[in-house]
Order: sequence, then C-alpha cells, then structure tokens
Amino acid sequence: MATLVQAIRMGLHVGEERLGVTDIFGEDVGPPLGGVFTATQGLKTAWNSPLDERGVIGTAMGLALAGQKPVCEIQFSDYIYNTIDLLKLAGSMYWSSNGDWNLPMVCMTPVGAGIRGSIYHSHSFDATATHIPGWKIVMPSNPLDAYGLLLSAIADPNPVFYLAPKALLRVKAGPGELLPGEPADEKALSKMIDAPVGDRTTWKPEWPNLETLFVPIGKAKTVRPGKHVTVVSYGRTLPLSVKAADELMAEGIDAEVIDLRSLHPYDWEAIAESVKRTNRVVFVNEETEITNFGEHLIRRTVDELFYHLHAPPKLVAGAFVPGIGLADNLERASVPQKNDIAEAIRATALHTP
Amino acid sequence: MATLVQAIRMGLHVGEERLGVTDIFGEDVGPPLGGVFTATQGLKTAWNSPLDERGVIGTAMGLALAGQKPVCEIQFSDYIYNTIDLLKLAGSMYWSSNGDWNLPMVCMTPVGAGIRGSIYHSHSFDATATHIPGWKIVMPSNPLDAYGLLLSAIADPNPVFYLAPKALLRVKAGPGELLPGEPADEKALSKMIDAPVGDRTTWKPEWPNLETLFVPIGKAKTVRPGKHVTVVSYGRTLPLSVKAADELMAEGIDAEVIDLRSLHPYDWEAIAESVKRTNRVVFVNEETEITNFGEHLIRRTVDELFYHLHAPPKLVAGAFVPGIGLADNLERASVPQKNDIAEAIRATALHTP
Amino acid sequence: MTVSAVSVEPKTSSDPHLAPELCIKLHDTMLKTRVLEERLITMYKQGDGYFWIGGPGEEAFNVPLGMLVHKGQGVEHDYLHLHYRSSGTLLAMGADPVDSLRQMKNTATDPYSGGRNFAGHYSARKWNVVPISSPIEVQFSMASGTAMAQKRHGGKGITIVQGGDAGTAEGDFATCLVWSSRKGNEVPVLMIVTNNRWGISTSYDGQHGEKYIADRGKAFGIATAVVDGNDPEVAYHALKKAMDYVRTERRPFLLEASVSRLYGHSSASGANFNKVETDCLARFEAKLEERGVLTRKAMDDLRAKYTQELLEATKRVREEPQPDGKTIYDFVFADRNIVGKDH
Amino acid sequence: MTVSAVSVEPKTSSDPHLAPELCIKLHDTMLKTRVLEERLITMYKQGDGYFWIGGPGEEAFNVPLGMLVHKGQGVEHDYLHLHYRSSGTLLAMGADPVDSLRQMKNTATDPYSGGRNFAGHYSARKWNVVPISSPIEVQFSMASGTAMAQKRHGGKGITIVQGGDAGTAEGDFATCLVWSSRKGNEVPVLMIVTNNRWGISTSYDGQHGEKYIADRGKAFGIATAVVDGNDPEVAYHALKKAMDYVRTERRPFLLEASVSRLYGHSSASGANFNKVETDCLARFEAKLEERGVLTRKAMDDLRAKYTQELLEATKRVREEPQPDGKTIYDFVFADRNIVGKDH
Ligand SMILES: Cc1ncc(C[n+]2csc(CCOP(=O)(O)OP(=O)(O)O)c2C)c(N)n1
Ligand SMILES: Cc1ncc(C[n+]2csc(CCOP(=O)(O)OP(=O)(O)O)c2C)c(N)n1
Ligand SMILES: [Mg+2]
Ligand SMILES: [Mg+2]
Repeated sequence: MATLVQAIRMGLHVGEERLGVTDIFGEDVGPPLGGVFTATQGLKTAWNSPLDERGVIGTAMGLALAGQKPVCEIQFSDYIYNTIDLLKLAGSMYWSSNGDWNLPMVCMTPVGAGIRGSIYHSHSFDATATHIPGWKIVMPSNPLDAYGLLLSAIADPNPVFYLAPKALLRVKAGPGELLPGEPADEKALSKMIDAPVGDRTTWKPEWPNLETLFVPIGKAKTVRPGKHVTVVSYGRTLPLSVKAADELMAEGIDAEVIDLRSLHPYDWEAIAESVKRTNRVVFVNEETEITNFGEHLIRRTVDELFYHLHAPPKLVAGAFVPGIGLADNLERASVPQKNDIAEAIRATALHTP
Repeated sequence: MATLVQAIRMGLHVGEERLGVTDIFGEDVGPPLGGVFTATQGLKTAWNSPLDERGVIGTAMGLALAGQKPVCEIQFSDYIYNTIDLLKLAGSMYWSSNGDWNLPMVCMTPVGAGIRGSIYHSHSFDATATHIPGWKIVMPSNPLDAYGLLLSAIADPNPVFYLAPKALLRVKAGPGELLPGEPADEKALSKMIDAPVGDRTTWKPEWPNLETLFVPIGKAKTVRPGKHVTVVSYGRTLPLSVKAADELMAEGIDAEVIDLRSLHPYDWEAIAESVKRTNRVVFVNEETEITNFGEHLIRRTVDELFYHLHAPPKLVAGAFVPGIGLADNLERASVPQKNDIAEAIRATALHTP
Repeated sequence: MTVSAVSVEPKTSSDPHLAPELCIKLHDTMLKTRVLEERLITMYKQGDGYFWIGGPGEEAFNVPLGMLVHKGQGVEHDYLHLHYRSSGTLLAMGADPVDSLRQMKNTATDPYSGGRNFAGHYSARKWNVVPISSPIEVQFSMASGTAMAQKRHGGKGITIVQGGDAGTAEGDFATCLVWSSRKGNEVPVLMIVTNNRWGISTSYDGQHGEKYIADRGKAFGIATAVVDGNDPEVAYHALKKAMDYVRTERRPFLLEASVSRLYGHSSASGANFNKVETDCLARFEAKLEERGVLTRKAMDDLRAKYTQELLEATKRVREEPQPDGKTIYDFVFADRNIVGKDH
Repeated sequence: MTVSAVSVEPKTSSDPHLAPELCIKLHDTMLKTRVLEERLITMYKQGDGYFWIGGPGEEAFNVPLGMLVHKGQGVEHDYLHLHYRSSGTLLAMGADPVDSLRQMKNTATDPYSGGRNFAGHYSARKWNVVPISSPIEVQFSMASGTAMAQKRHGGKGITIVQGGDAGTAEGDFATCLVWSSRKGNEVPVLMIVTNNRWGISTSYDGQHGEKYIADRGKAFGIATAVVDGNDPEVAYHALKKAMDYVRTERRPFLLEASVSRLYGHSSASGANFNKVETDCLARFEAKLEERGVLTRKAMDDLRAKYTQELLEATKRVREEPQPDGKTIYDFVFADRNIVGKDH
C-alpha cells in the first residue's frame, strides 16, 4: 500500500523509464534530499536547482521548447507567486504562436493546509491555477490517482500543473488499490524505494516492476454514491467530505461525493449528471473564498442547472484572510474542517424552500 | 470637463499637496514622459524607476514602511504578474505582524482591453486582485470617481489597488460632473495641465485650485435606475452596460445599472437591495471567465438571495483563452461588447421559468 | 577548466575589413531590414496596423547575428530567444519581409501569430526561433533551459538570448547569469544586451550604477565583451568570436553592443526619425562607397527596389483575410507533442 | 563622487582585539542566543511547537550586528529587513528571549505575530524591525524603499538587509543591487549575505559561478567586503566599518560573512548538532579563556543560569492562552495609519 508521496515517486520513475522524462528538478529535489517531502528520492534525472523559482519555471520552459520532458517542482505552492507571469506565458505559448510551438512540461507543487505550516506553508493554488488559460490541472487525493494522473500529466503535450495535497502525502492506498506492479507488502516497498536515514551516498533504489496506468485528465471519480445531495471536492477536503458524508448516514442523509481530480479541464458531465439526480450540491475546497474556483462551479451550476436545484448551491472554502495562522485554533478556523463540511451538507440536504 | 486620465493626474497632484504623497513612481512615470498615458505629467514627486516591477512594488512597500506615502505604477497590469508574491506580502503585513505594521501604499495600473493592445496590453487584473486578501481595490469608470476614489485610496492606511480602465482614459466627464475647483473650459484645463508636445524641459503645469473630494471605498453608485433587471459592472464594461440598458428601453426592458467602483470591500448592500427589487441580475466584467470575481458575486447572490431570483443570475465576462488577439475580430470575440451585454440583459429580463 | 573573463572597451575600427562579398550581403540585408521597418511605420501611420515596434538602428548588429546563426530545428541548431527589435536577425536568416507586413496588418495569413500578436513578434519553430513575447526579459529566464538541452546533447548548437539595456534591471537577467554559470553545470548561452541607452522615455543615466552592463557577468566568471553595435564589421567579428567561444567551450558569454534607436521606442512615441543618433546604415554605406565596394547609385537603386516591392506587397496583404472571431479558441491546447518526440 | 569598490579576502585575526568589557557583552548575548535556540529546538522536539528555524552558528555575526544597530523607530534610526536566523540580532537589541518562546508555542501573547507565524519571525515596529516573512529574499526588494526614505530625510539612519547565500539566486537580490546603486540616486543600504554554503540540502558548490557572492556588487560600483562571520571581533570591526561607510557616504555596501549552520537547516532536517561546522561560540570562549577575560567556570555558570531561566519560562509560557479561532479576522485592515503620519 503505497503512500501518496511514494506513488508520485514511482510515477516519476515510470516517467523517466517509459515516458521520456529528462529532468526532474527544483529546490532540494535532487540528492541527497530528494525533495522536502521525499517525492523525488532516488530518481535518476533528479537534480537540485538554484533557489530561484523564476529560474525553475523558465528553465522548464526552455527544456520543453528544446524537446526535453521536464517535471519541475516549486517546493511549496506558497512560493510560486513570483512566477505567475511565466506561468501565463507558458500557458499562452501554443496559442500566441498560432500552433507553432507547444510546451510539454509538468509543474508539481504541494498545496494546502493541514500540517500546521503557518502563513507560508499552507497556501492553496487552485484559484490562481484555474485562472491561467492554457494549463491543464490535476490534483489527486489518493495514491492510485496520484500515480495515474502523474503519468497522464507527463504524457500530455501541454503544460500541466500537478497539485499535491500536502496533508495527504502520507496517506496510504485503500485495499485493492495497489499500483500495477507494486509489491503488496508495504514494508518491502519502503525498503526498496525509501532512502535510508543518514548517509545516502551509496544508496540506490530498487524499483518495482511497474506498469503504466493513465487516469485521464478531465475525468472525475464518484467516490461515494448517494442520493440526497452531491458533494464535489478535491485534495485535502475530499477525504474529509467522504468522512462527513459517512457520518451523516446516521442522520439519514445520503450524500454522493465526487472527487473532481482534474480542475482543468474538469468533468462537468459528472457534476451535472449527479446534480440532476440529487438536486442539491455542495462544493468544497480550502482556497480563500473570494474569486474561488468553487464559485466558478456554482456559476456554471446556476447557469445550466438552475431549475434542477432544490436548494441554493453551497460553497465551503477557506476564510478570506491574509494567511493561515500557526496555532491550532487559527488553522482550524481558516480552512474547512470535517464539521464545517458536514454542516453544509446537512443544511443543503435538509433545506426546504 | 476633465478626461479620466486628467482627473487621475489632478488627484495625484492633490495627493501631493494635501494628503502627503511623497513618491509617484514607476516605469516612465517621471519626466519627460509623465506616464505612457500622461497620468503623471507635471507632478512634483514623480520619478522614473528601473525597468523592474518587483523593484517597483518592493520599493513602494519599503517607502510605506518608512512612513512615506507612495503611489507606484505598474505600466500595464499585464506586467504585474511577476509580483504577485510581493502583493500578497503587502496585503498580509498588517495581519501577520498582528497589527504591528500597516502598509499605506497605492498601486495604480491600467487594465483591460479596448485599445487593440494585443496579448500584453489588454489584460484585466480584477480576478487576481480580488483574490489577494488585505488589499482594497477600486476601479473608476468616469472622471469624478477617478478623482474621488484616488483621494480615498491615498488617504487609506492600507494597500490599495487603483485599477484604471485603459479604454476609458480619454473619456470626458458628463455635464455637471466637474471636479471641485476644475475650470469649466476644457481647453483652458488642457493648457494648464497637459504637457506640450516636443520639448518639455522648461514646462511646468499650472494646477487649478482643486478641492478634495472623497468617494468612499466600498460604496457603489447606481448610475441608471431601473426596475426589471439589475446589471452590476465596473470599468470598461460599465458605460457599455449603460448603453445597452438605454437601448433596451425601446424593447420595454428597464434595467438598473450599478457601478460597483470598489471591488474590495464591495457594496453588497447596494447589490442586494437592487436584486430584491428586480429579482434578476447580470454581472458584467471583462476578465477571463473561469475563477472570475463576478462568479463570487453570483455565489453570494445565490447564497443570500436565492428565493428572490426569478431567473438564474448571469455572468458576462471574457473568453477563457490565453490572450486577447490583435485583430479586431479577435478582440471583439474575446471581451464583452455592447451586444453581448444587451443579449444577456434581455435574456435575463425576459426569462420565464 | 577556468576561463578568465575578458572585457573589451567599445572599439570601432581595429578589426580588419570583411571581404567585399560579405559586406555586400550585409548591406543588402541591413537595407532590406531598414526598408521593411520604414514600411511598417508607414503602415501604422496610414492606419494599416495598430502598433509598431521594431529595430531600425540595430541592423548593423542584428543582421550579422542572423547571418552567423546555425539555423535549423532542434538541439543541433541554435535557439533564439529574441525581443521585438529583431527583424534584421530574422531577415538575415531568410524570413520573408512580406510576412512581417502580414503581422502588422494582423491578417489570418500572418505566419508568426495568425493576427494575434504585434508586429515584430516572430515565432519560427523550423528555425528554433522561440515565440517573441512582449514582456521584457522573460526570455532570459528560459534561455538556460534550451542551452541545457544543448549541452546535454553535445554538438555545436548554442542558445542566443537578446534584450535591451533597461530590461537588465529585471530579475530575469540575473537569473540567466546565475543559471548559465553554475560551477560544473555551465551552459552554452550567448547573452546579448543591445544597449540603446533608453527604456521607452527613461534614460540610462540615473538608472544604472554599472559602467558596462556586461561587467555584471564578471563576478560569475562569465566571459564578456562590449562592442560598437553600429558597425556591422565590428559586430560581425565580435559575434563570431563570442559564438565560437560558446560553441566550443560550452560556457556562457555576455556581449553588450551599443546600438541606436532610430525611430524612437515605438509608434507610441511617434515613430519619427531621430537625427541625433548614429545611423549605422548611412555610416556603413559611406564606408562602402569610400572603399569602392558599392556605388551610391547602386545602393539608392536597391533601396528603391525594396521600397517598391514592399509597397506593392502591402497592397496585396491588405486584401488578405482577417482572422475570424471564432478562431480565438484555436490552439489553446495541443493534442500531440510537436516540439519533441511524441510519447 | 566615485567610490572604488573594496573587496577583502576573509580574514580571521588581523584586527585588534576588542576591549574586554565589549567581549564580555558580546559573549553574554551570544551565549544567551545559543541557549535560546537550543531551548526552542527542545521545545520543538518535546511537542511544544510545530516548527523550528533559527540562527545557532550565526551568533558571532548577528550579535555584533544587533549591538551596532542605531535602534529606534522612524527614519532617523536603522531599518532592519532580516530573515529567520536573526535571534542574535534581536537579543542584542534588547528583545526578551521569553517572547521567542511565546512565538514557538504560538501563544496569543506572542508579541511578534500573536501565534500566527513560525518561531524566529520577528516584527518590532518600535525598533524598525520589519516583519520577517518566510519567502526567501523578498526583503531585498523592499530594502531600497526604506533606504530611499532615509536618504531623503538626511541624518544617519541606514537600512540593513540580510539573507542567506542560496537566496541570492532570486531576482530580488539583483533588484537590491540595481535599485541601491542608481547613479546619482544611491541609497544607504547595507546588504548582508550570511553564507553558510547551504540552501536546505543544496550545497553552494554546483550552484554558484561566483567565488564570492559579494563580487556581484562590483559591477555596480558598490563597495564590498568578505569576512569571517565566525569571529565576533572580526565581524564587529567589519560591520562597524561597513555601517560607518553607509551612514556617512549614503551609499550601498555589500558584506558577505561566512557562518555556520550548527543545527542544520531547521526542524524539518532534524535540528541536530553538527560537529563538523565551526562553533563560533566555543571558539570565542576558548579565546576569552586564553586571554583571561572570562573563566571556564564563569561561562559554564552563565550558561547554566540562562538554561534554567528559559526552562522555567517555558513552563510559564505553556500556560499562556492560545489565540482564539475568531481572531483570524483581526488586523486584516488598519483603520488608521500607524507607520507614518495620519492624514
Ligand atoms: C515586464 C515588462 N514591463 C514593462 C514593459 C513595457 N515596456 C515595453 S518596452 C520597455 C522598455 C524596454 O527598454 P529596453 O529593455 O532598454 O529595450 P529597448 O526597447 O530599449 O530595446 C518597457 C518598459 C514590458 N513590455 N514588459
Ligand atoms: C521564495 C522561497 N522559496 C523557497 C523557500 C523554501 N526555503 C526555505 S529556506 C531555503 C533555503 C535558504 O537558503 P539560504 O538563502 O542560503 O539561507 P539559509 O537558510 O542557508 O540561511 C528554502 C529553499 C522559501 N522559504 N522561499
Ligand atoms: Mg534600451
Ligand atoms: Mg545558506
């Protein structure tokens, strides 16, 4: 049972071996550390960059233009905000050259709260990312999707953001969710691919014999079928939404939970089909709540499904404050917790006009 | 009748004389040019910066921290996207220091399309700006508001974005909308404050004796009362919305048009009061349409006014494509035109469940 | 391997003359470029375009640059990360000036952007010309990426990145210095600063603490030179030397060239001829006449010929279709990889 | 006025010794700082905090810096744009170490951020200490702003900005070089690079083409020096000289100091003592003992005293209230101007 971060690492390895990945780079991505979250340990094309996010993005663009297949990392999405112009440029290169140059690069970055990361290790990036045209965006919430979406991101001929929810990196795959080729024994897996503590100069990973698995970009996944209300989420708040839904069964509320997984393009069909059945919908994410991607989904919902709605569509999102404070109480009050989600689901499910 | 850009210039002058402005700076802001749109001609504290937007924002922050009152300019909002991290930092300084340091600075930047500015002189900035906590945001659509909002922005103890709609800079004030102290004869005004063509080394402006006028941040203005449908807009699309509304009178549709003017904090009361009367609402702006500030307003509308709505709330916004193309047809297809707005108003007004 | 950084004071005439045939070729393309830029300016002034920006005054530098490029597609060839004053380079590489008229007139036939981008914003994947974008200096953040691919590949292909003087204040210029000179990881990039001592209306004086911008390379162990970019022969030699160094040593080089801005910054500043600045073309023509390489009449005739050709081309281009509004949705996403191998 | 850039090779002992009283004071604060950092690390390890980052190994440089600061509020005094290794500077300025425990424990009583920010993220308006933020190098983009206000005001106040070696790769470092040295517009800023030859896990080698980072100032005509930041006497002299220059000349200075990272990067890398790196405190104590300025016992006693004091303080701080969740909405907007005059 790989963890989400091990699944990323294995995906990157398969990317190197079978999908032409030439460079996995960023701050502290190469040896000896292999990433501040261990995502890039033991990878043969991983290297450490200067401490310069603009250089990271720019170099990835240059590598992609020269026919390489780079996967670059911004160490925390909190530190991506000095590169938005370059990201916009990357997203517009194919378009502005009228189809002359495409730009096949992947930009990975850990996002979100949940680790008491304080003001600069808790940021979400989905509002900003979804507002940049020309990028595809994926965000897994479990190891299997982490693997399958990464391979799809690497194979894609366009720039793709790969947003990794920080709080879920150590989450393990559920039963029956082994990656294809992954050893069933998690200790054995750890021994093979986790770098040892201490001196690593002679360490080499022993990669399992993995098969490719492509989770298509743009396809959501219904992780919990239900009939009273639709809950659409992704990332850290997805498992919280599932838990909230599970608990609400005791109250007779049966919520359907959809893991969006791809934020652009996103699976409107899956949302619409579900909302047409449940007539109620809650969108959940942890970004600050003004000009939030969930608001786009609400706009589209009222645009296209207005007369299917038996309750106002609801957004559960982060508080609109300048940062996420360090103290427990502050973090909890700033981003959605299980109870906040449960409350919104309950209110929406029980809403009577 | 001052133009919008003349009103900005006069506001900056009053800011220097009466509100403690110490620095008006940015690329080509000082002599000899006085700004690519003439906004900063003849101002005594205007100076040219190096070509470095990060330095512009950072220096403004430093000046503000040292008790100065800087008004900095980013020449086009298209070029602000390498500074988003600094803007976030500015917006969080008071909060993260728990009230130890506030940051009184104004950041002006021209926004939007309408001048055939192609990919990099047509950007909107309201989606990104409204997603940065800790900033106030204003955006005038006429000379009087341009003046009054600028003085309020300067007097505010917080960082304030002053977004100037490029396409309206040469628009003149309507009758009866003279700035307090402005000479009634527009030619006389031009002679006094517009820099001459050619050599300007000895030129000095002759400033009219202006009074202060503070348009409060956070107050919208109903520019066209109506009873069938509410239209909320700002910037370039505001006068287009008014024109569309005027024309629709011929069809018996009487639209109320609200100029939001402040995007943060925004005047929810004005919107709610109007929508409760008309039961229908169209939000209009020219930003790209995914994760757009108008979607926030729609979310709040369905959250708080769901049962007042007789039609789905509508957004008219820019196409979600990586740029605004140069050719007429491309620009027109990319950002809302009068007919697009009229169509949305008509559909919303005539909508029957 | 250590390399001592070399810095050269601007020099104008110490280098030997180039062979007459080469001079004639240089002159031909310089002249063609000038005529093209003047045509574009006229188009703007006559309402056949919304905005003009270009490189009149930089022909003596940009034309030799284009001639010396190892032209082609892929890492074996040179990558070019240029800015909006590079017509001379493109024409020297073989671009059709009529295509520039198309971009000026934003026709659907504009091969560089399909009527989407401003004049002078070239893109030519077949020649490794990366799309020119309006934001200043971002090309310097991308350049070490293509150069890194070339270093890895081996061979002689290099990356050339070019920008103005004012733009070096952006962090991206420093990014290129840092990323290209990492010890043991140096990459073959030729950084060019074409210094016209202006950023729109802002003069060099008062904004720069550096005597020469090129000196900024020295702390990084980057080889540097400063040349008179108004003399095509000097520029040719300097470029050749710098390119040979980068091709062979697989290390960065920073070259600063003084150039003129003969029609001001762009149409936004009027696009009128500036009589104060050195006109590299006039200067070169005087030399060629003096040396007996070309007669005044031959040069005048050539100018008349190019002028007429482009005038006629403008009329044809005017009739070419404008892009349809619906096409704004074209090319948002690629469905297959065209820059590298498809996987 | 022209100033020739001066560069000094690292030097360890050529400077004369400081007076014994000053040495005792230096030692006292260095020791107190070290004990504080070790307390914070222990707090982290015992679950009394979520994250530790700080400056053990930089005391020999940061303590003299804090002692030499012209402390106070407003343009007459020095502005400090520091990063997360600056406890020594703050303690030397007179900060209460218990407040650092409060920030570690993210209590509502934390005077620097009210429990919002990580340990070591100081803010002290009364002393012109600009809020320390986690993003690397952004302080270098702000520094010329405060310095510009000081230049304008006149007087002796200067701006001090400090960051690590790896962070100089960010464009913001170049921004400070550019903006502080504009000809005729130079500003009084002392730029400090504390070079521990690491950025988290990334070694200096392979990332830098520069022998000395300070050399990057030379092209801009900025005065520079490189010093051994592990020797408090050398650091004191170098800082004094650099600060005097900036105070008097009203021009920038770039000072690079080699320092140690004694407990690794942060708690994320384990926060364990590194025996390989130079321990500036141990080295200084040996000297003081040798010179007869302080006895081993006196120093051990002092360490025991500070250790005990802070241990007890931790217990008290543990009982202090945590911030309430509702307070997240406090201080989003100011309702009056507190940094300057109110209008
Ligand atoms: C990032 C960015 N900021 C501002 C501008 C607006 N702008 C266009 S050209 C220019 C001046 C460029 O000067 P320089 O780099 O010296 O190049 P030159 O035009 O003189 O060749 C400016 C400020 C821009 N295009 N991009
Ligand atoms: C903009 C930004 N990028 C990345 C990080 C993550 N990070 C924190 S410290 C650090 C290394 C800093 O190295 P250096 O500048 O040498 O300072 P040192 O910690 O060694 O004192 C990194 C990459 C950050 N805080 N900010
Ligand atoms: Mg220039
Ligand atoms: Mg370091």
